[in-house]
Amino acid sequence: MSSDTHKAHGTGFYFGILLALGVLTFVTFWTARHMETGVFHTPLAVVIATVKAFLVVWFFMHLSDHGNSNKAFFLTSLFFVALMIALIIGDVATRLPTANPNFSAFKEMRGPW
Amino acid sequence: MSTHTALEEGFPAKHFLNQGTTFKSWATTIDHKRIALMYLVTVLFTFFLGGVFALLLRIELLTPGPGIMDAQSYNRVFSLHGIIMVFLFMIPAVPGVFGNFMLPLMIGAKDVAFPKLNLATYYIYVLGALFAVWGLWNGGVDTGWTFYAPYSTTTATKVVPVLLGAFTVGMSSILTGVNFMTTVHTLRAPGLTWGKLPLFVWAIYGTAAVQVLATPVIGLVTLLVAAEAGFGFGLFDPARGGDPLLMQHLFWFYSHPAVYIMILPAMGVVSEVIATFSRRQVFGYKMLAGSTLGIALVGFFVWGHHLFVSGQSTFNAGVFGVLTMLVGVFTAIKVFNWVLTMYKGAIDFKTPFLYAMGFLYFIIFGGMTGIALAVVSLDIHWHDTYFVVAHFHFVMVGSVVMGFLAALHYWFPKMFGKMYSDRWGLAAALFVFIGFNVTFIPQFLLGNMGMPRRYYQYPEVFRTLNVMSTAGAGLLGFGFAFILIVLVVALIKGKVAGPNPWFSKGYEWNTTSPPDMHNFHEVPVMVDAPHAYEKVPEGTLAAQEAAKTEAEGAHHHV
Amino acid sequence: MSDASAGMLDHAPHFNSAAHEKRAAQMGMWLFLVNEVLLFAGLFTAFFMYRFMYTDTFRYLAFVELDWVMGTVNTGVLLASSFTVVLAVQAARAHKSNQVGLWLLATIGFAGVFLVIKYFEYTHKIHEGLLPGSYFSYDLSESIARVKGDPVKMSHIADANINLNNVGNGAPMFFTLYFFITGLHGIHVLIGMGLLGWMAKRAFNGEFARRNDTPIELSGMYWHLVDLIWIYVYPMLYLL
Amino acid sequence: MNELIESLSWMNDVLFLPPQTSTLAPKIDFLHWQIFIVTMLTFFAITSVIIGLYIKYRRKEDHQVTEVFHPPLWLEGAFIAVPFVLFMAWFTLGFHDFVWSRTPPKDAIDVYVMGKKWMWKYSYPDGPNMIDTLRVPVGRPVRLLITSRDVIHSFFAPTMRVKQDALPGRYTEAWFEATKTGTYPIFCAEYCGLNHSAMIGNIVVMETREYDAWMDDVKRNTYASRIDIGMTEQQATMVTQGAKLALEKGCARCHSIDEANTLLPPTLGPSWVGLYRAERKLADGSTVIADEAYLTRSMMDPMVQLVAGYPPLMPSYQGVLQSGEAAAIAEYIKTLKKDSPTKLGAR
Ligand code: HEA
Ligand code: HEA
Ligand code: HEC
Ligand code: CUA
Ligand SMILES: [Cu+2]
Repeated sequence: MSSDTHKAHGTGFYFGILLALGVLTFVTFWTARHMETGVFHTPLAVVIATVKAFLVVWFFMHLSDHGNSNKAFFLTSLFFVALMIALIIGDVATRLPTANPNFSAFKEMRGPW
Repeated sequence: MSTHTALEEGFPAKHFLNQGTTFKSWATTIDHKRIALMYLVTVLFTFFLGGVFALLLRIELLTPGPGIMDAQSYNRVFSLHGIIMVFLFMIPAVPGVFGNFMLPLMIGAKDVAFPKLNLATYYIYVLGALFAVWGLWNGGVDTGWTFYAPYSTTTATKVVPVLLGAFTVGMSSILTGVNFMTTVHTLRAPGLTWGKLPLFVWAIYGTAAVQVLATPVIGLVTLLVAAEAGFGFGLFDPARGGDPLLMQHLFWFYSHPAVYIMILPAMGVVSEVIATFSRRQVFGYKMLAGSTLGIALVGFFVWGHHLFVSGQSTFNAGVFGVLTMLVGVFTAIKVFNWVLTMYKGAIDFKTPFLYAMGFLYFIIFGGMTGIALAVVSLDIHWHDTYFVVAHFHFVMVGSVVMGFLAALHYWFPKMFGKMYSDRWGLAAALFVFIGFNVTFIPQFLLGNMGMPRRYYQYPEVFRTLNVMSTAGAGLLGFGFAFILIVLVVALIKGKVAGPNPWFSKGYEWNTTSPPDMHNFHEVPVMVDAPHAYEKVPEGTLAAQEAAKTEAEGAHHHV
Repeated sequence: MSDASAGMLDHAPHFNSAAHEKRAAQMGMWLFLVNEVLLFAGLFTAFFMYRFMYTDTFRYLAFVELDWVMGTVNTGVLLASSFTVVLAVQAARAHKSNQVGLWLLATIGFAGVFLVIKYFEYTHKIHEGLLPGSYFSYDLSESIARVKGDPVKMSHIADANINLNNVGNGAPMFFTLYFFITGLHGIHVLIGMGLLGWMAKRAFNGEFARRNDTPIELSGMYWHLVDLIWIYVYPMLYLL
Repeated sequence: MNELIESLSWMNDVLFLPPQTSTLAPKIDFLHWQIFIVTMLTFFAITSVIIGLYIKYRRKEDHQVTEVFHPPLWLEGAFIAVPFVLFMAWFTLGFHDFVWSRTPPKDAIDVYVMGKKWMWKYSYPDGPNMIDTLRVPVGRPVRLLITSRDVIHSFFAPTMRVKQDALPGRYTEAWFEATKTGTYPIFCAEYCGLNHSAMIGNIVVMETREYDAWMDDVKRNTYASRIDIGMTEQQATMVTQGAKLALEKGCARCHSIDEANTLLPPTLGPSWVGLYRAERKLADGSTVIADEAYLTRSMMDPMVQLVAGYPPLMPSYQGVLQSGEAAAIAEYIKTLKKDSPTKLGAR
């Protein structure tokens, strides 16, 4: 992993990535604002952002040649972000309606149990 | 071991302690061993401070009514006790002291990966501690160590400086984690594969991973609560549409994994100590190493068990209930493997071993009560009673402090080159053990009776058990002071320990005691697994492999 | 390797080689960035949770009260700055110290543009009273009335399925989170600018002409993270 | 099963558990005993193994070489499987009881519980308000709707084995059915500041007949004459308070309490008469039963469930109505039954 084993990427290549990022920014804007995507509205934006993030991390930050451990670290961090969001929103979504005046998936006073 | 360094017998003339004795040579040192000793002095001080607060608590609780202080002071005292013990003592204790000292020695490195960062980390910790202590001096906080909103955002006490102190200490903890993980990844000596890593190193590694992943979240929580207390943004304030439970979720997202930041290194210590004093490789190395990572990982999935009756949804309580059980399984694996390490061993009952046994006792007892608490319906009765207090003192004071003391007694000869009196060491340990049980077993019963925690006054029925508990705390405090005396005496006029007083085959014993400034005189090559006391049968695969690694190691050596 | 030679090595004595040291430095930086990601995760969680509770309000405010033009331009600016940093790293690998400095200056320039735009966004919000928590003093019903009078906007709102009737509760919360997230991100931008400025100074001193591209690479990684966070913040706040 | 529980009840003394006074208590205690016994057995087993090993394998010489021993796979498997099975079984039993403890029977008496620095207040929907002392009949389930006025508190009745946090701005639920008459303690179990440890109350469990008599008595006596522990807002029942609040907060501008809905000028919102437990048709075509949750939500977030045929006019009262006030209005609405002679608000 010494510095001479870097794949020589060149300015042109980086510029290509920049273009791709620009295009994806436009795509995310367009799909979020001017397209009927229904339930995919939010997931789509997250996916596009993740693709962009991948481009930045992989090529700009050179994760591609920074070794497997670093790749694992970064993936782990994303996993924990997802975990935190999922379990906390999971709580809000399943509380009794009175315990959560503004929102609950359950319309009756008695919960699912 | 094949690394036959020219170990000077007895006490070396030159070692890390006497190379530079000025204040400056200590304050600006980047030597991991010296930094470790600086941590040691600091955490002993914070432990003492927290302990004094604990004794004040116990004295106040001697009588049902008001005693030596008023309610406001009591509330501050238990908050400070918790905050100091958790953030300033327990979290930096084992990693800061023994992680720093032993990690490079155990992996055959000259230092940690980022020595300057290591020193900076120490100073950041001290800065955070000073921040907190300053807040403490100027009125303290009365929120408990959990800082639950909206109480913490509306109280008139000095939450902001203390929170910023916690934030700063957290930064130090993160950087320690970054440093140690990188060290383990990049600085292992030739031949030291992951499969041979000493279990203490595995434990420090798992801890470091948790530190890096969890601590930023408490950093954020402290910032948010401080901002909320200062400006009233309403993030956790129901009157402004906020959700107080969000704060609890985020808090425990850190603070549950944090309890594994405390216990994992202690578990690592115990693995080393039991192996050394039984003269065996641990029973089920892979299981122990794997369960370390398992605890580190699954420890992140269980935080909701602190919120069973807090208004969290029933569904979530179920999810967190199941996941919590998994942590118990991983810990059980560890306990069984430790116990069976003694099987066919050659046990020598020295002070560190007694502490390791104490650790086992406390983790079994404390852990089982943890499992009982995680049984959702039982937590209805126990939540926020003295049962919980007793549970976490069993695992924190019992297990972790026992682990800390085991480490201190096990590595004391390595760190200082002197040996303490084993007889007095055992006697002091006995005091701690008995004192501890007398202090905290009555608290389990108080919890069963229904005495809530953080109670300044209590109904008469709880009196007898409280008196017992206070008496035990006196004994416990005496025990700790006793240990201090035994060790200080050893420092001054202890016998010369020699490089390997326990005849251990742990890697860290391959150098002089105290070690040289650069740890080793030659780069060690790790051929055998640590603690390989068993005879290797001739011609087996293991023997061939050993020969192979030795050859490779010789190449590797620049 | 004996101690006497340590002083002459191009790496710290506890490493075997410069490449070894660099590998450690990279790993340290990645781990640090992992920590940064989790720092923001807490805020993202808070955002998604409240957005889940006050969906229509949050979406309305994103549509109407946040300026997507500024948000998008800023996205572009940050992407461009990421690009210039990459070129700085490339130059550092080629040991062209001066070029490194120039690219870093360009990056700092972009960062400056980002902050200026942010400044305009902030002053506008502050002026309108679109502020966090108790400081929120904006008349939402008036805003809704204005939107209702604007057929183009109304059609957008209808397309997006935002129920105007539900707009109201949670508006201060939106701005609490808006300011927290962009503020924390902004602090990271400032820290990054300081870091890059320092590196630029070292670059113009010719420090990277001989060896050692590690500092540039690490600062670059930090800067990319700032961009990375924004990649998520942008759709979260401005689009969804 | 019940005999088994009975026969083990001496365990309660061993464990210092308080008397069991609710239907939940035996369930929790039974599991508690089981877990206690199993853990103690495990504990003694492990301890004996340790002591046995210690006695058998003492060190004989400093550099003693020990025998090689590879742990068999089945043993490691058992280390995982046995605790796993045990823990999952406990979890299942515990969660089963937990869900039961979270599911109040439909016929439960409702009592509103409000924590406030540093006292407990109870409101019976159609009856008195109490401070610190909660009176309940024996043998009838009581549902507690718990909230807080300021910071988080926790309602804890050890003998009932009931505990539930009280959160400001929202309601949590708990329920219990008392099985023994007598007076039992209530604590506040979540730290809430200076007098947290003095936030203590009592549950008085009464014979049903006694309870009814008491309830009648307090209802008959004019509320105004009761000097209700010096708290002005306490002097009325929730219902009268609700009626008052409905006027004060301007609900009456849009809602009539007249069945025919003939307020002048024409009312903007639906009448409240007969609303409680009625099936409401919503604007989005769905229907919903107008329970407490619905009523509260209608005040806090009126646009989420619009009643069919009405304009989306009603403002949100989030932050305007304290949660206790919202509950009072809800209770008031609940009394407005069709053909009901007592229309309290119509004074
Ligand atoms: C070092 C610290 C530490 C450790 C290691 C643990 C370990 C565990 N803890 Fe503990 N805990 C705390 C520190 C710790 N805890 C603190 C500080 C609090 C209170 C915070 C506050 O509110 O202030 C707390 C509170 C707490 C609660 C919340 C109680 C409440 O407030 O209502 C719960 C509930 O589930 C819990 C569970 C557990 C479990 C399941 C484990 C498990 O990891 C234990 C696993 C271990 C074992 C199970 C033992 C070994 C296994 C065997 C020997 C096999 C045989 C076992 C059986 C047959 C049972 N803990
Ligand atoms: C690591 C953590 C830790 C440690 C070690 C301790 C140690 C002790 N704790 Fe503490 N405790 C907590 C963490 C800890 N505690 C936390 C987190 C809380 C919750 C706070 C909250 O509610 O917010 C708590 C709460 C708590 C309470 C409950 C207060 C309440 O709810 O009202 C009580 C009551 O008895 C108590 C008692 C004790 C006692 C008697 C000790 C004793 O073990 C202390 C004995 C120590 C000494 C007396 C010091 C003597 C030391 C020396 C003389 C030097 C020794 C030198 C060497 C060892 C070399 N603690
Ligand atoms: C500006 C007029 C207005 C005021 C003031 C007002 N409401 Fe309403 N309310 C309405 C309208 C219109 C509806 C029907 C549409 C809907 O469901 O939101 C309604 C519906 C309701 C409902 C649901 C009734 C049903 O038939 O399902 C409840 C309960 C309610 N309001 C309670 C209150 C309370 C309590 C207050 C005062 C604190 C109040 N309202 C003040 C206009 C008003
Ligand atoms: Cu109320 Cu504690
Ligand atoms: Cu926990």
